Amino acid sequence: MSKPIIRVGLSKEPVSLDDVAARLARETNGLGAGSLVVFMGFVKGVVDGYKVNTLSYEAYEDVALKKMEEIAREEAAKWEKTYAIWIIHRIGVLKPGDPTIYVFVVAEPRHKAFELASRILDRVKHEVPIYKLEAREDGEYWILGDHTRVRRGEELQEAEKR
Amino acid sequence: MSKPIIRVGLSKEPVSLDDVAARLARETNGLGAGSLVVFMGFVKGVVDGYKVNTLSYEAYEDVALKKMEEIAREEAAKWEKTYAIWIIHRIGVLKPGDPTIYVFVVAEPRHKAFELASRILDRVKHEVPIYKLEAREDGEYWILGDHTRVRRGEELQEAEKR
Amino acid sequence: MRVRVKLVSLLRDAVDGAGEVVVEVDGDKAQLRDVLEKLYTSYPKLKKLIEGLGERGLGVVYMVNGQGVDLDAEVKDGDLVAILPPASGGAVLE
Amino acid sequence: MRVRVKLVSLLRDAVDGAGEVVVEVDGDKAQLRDVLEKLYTSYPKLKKLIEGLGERGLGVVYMVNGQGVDLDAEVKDGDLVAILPPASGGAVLE
Repeated sequence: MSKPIIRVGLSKEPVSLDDVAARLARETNGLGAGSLVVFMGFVKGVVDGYKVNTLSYEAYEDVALKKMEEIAREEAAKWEKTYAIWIIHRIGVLKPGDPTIYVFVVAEPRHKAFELASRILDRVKHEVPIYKLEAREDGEYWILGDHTRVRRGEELQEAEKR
Repeated sequence: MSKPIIRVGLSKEPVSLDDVAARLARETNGLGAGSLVVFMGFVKGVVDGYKVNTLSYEAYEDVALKKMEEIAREEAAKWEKTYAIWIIHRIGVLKPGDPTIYVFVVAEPRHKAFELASRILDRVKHEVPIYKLEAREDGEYWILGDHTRVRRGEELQEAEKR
Repeated sequence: MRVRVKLVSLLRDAVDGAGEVVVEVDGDKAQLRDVLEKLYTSYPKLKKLIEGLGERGLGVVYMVNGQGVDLDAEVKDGDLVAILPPASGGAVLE
Repeated sequence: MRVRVKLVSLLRDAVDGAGEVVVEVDGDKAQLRDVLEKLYTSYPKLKKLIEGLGERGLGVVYMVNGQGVDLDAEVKDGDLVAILPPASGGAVLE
């Protein structure tokens, strides 16, 4: 089988799902592929009952890209009938409803495409050095790790008291 | 929680993923949603080693639409944080790479969105009266049930001999 | 009474490509099996095809006015009968 | 020798918003822990912040030129050190 189409990126602009889907369908159907799974994350307008104004993403860019590519290659290697994996993460200041991350997987059979997309997303969220600052109506929060929101400035004030 | 956005359709034309994704993100982010899973099937260019020329879809339309809506409503009811389910199936004569079916699910958390999309797709494929005729370089095949390809005309010739 | 019968996929080929066939049966109502037997007198190939599919585990489903029914179902003038092979599901596990 | 130290997220706030800080250490090379101690003399808040995060299970990761390392790692003139809190993963199970 030919090598899967792998692409990773950090993007300040949104990505056209139509363009990517058309391209992947065009380039993989001749190999016997017919299943594309796309995950698109978008900024929640409400978190913990508070209105969100913006969500700002920053990446440690070189390492983030290297890690995203590593994840894509490792996951592609786990299943032979993987035809394409694209991972694009947004950076910059985003508003509610704006796309934050895109994962595209073409694989057969379709259940494998779902499984791969889901696992890739988990890995990207946990392994790639990308950081969020959530600006809500009740203040700004750094988001760290799986669950933790640290109110901006609070941790620093506590550190100063130590 | 407000009612999920449910829409089903049979379409002769392709659907814009960008339009649907933007609309769903816009209409659900304020409810706390941030995860969209899209499945897009497309026509395989090669099956069993043979080049595919066209794949023709016909539906028993009224029943197909009713069944698709039933599947969407039943699956939405299984998980409270389901914000949107759209199922659009193509009909007509399609070429390799052309989209055949779209499933859009907005649900939280993201694993539920994957799970729902995957299950909805399985149900649509098995429960909705939609039929395929595959025209390949080696002949035309009716596709029935999970695996069976019946060469066009062959079954009829056999029936005549009975 | 007159009943329309909808046919799809390879069943349509067995009625010379007609997506819908009209069947006339005596009386105001009939059982579905009687409607089908009348249909099969015009299209004997269709009966054999449906039997052949059943033997291959590809049994058809019958509907009257969009509701799944069995062969005992009552059919009236103007009803729409459908004979549906298994949907083209594609393989769940390939 | 001069070493750049990259800081992100809330650690950047602890160095007054600078995404990169230059640290000068005597000699041609040093252990990462010595570079950090030097950094902390300029930004004592940063040290306390990192300790506080560690106590909350949010331990940082150190990198030199994009490779994960521990505090014994050798650092040379011109190297890029990074101190990274846990990525903003969002909950796997919410």
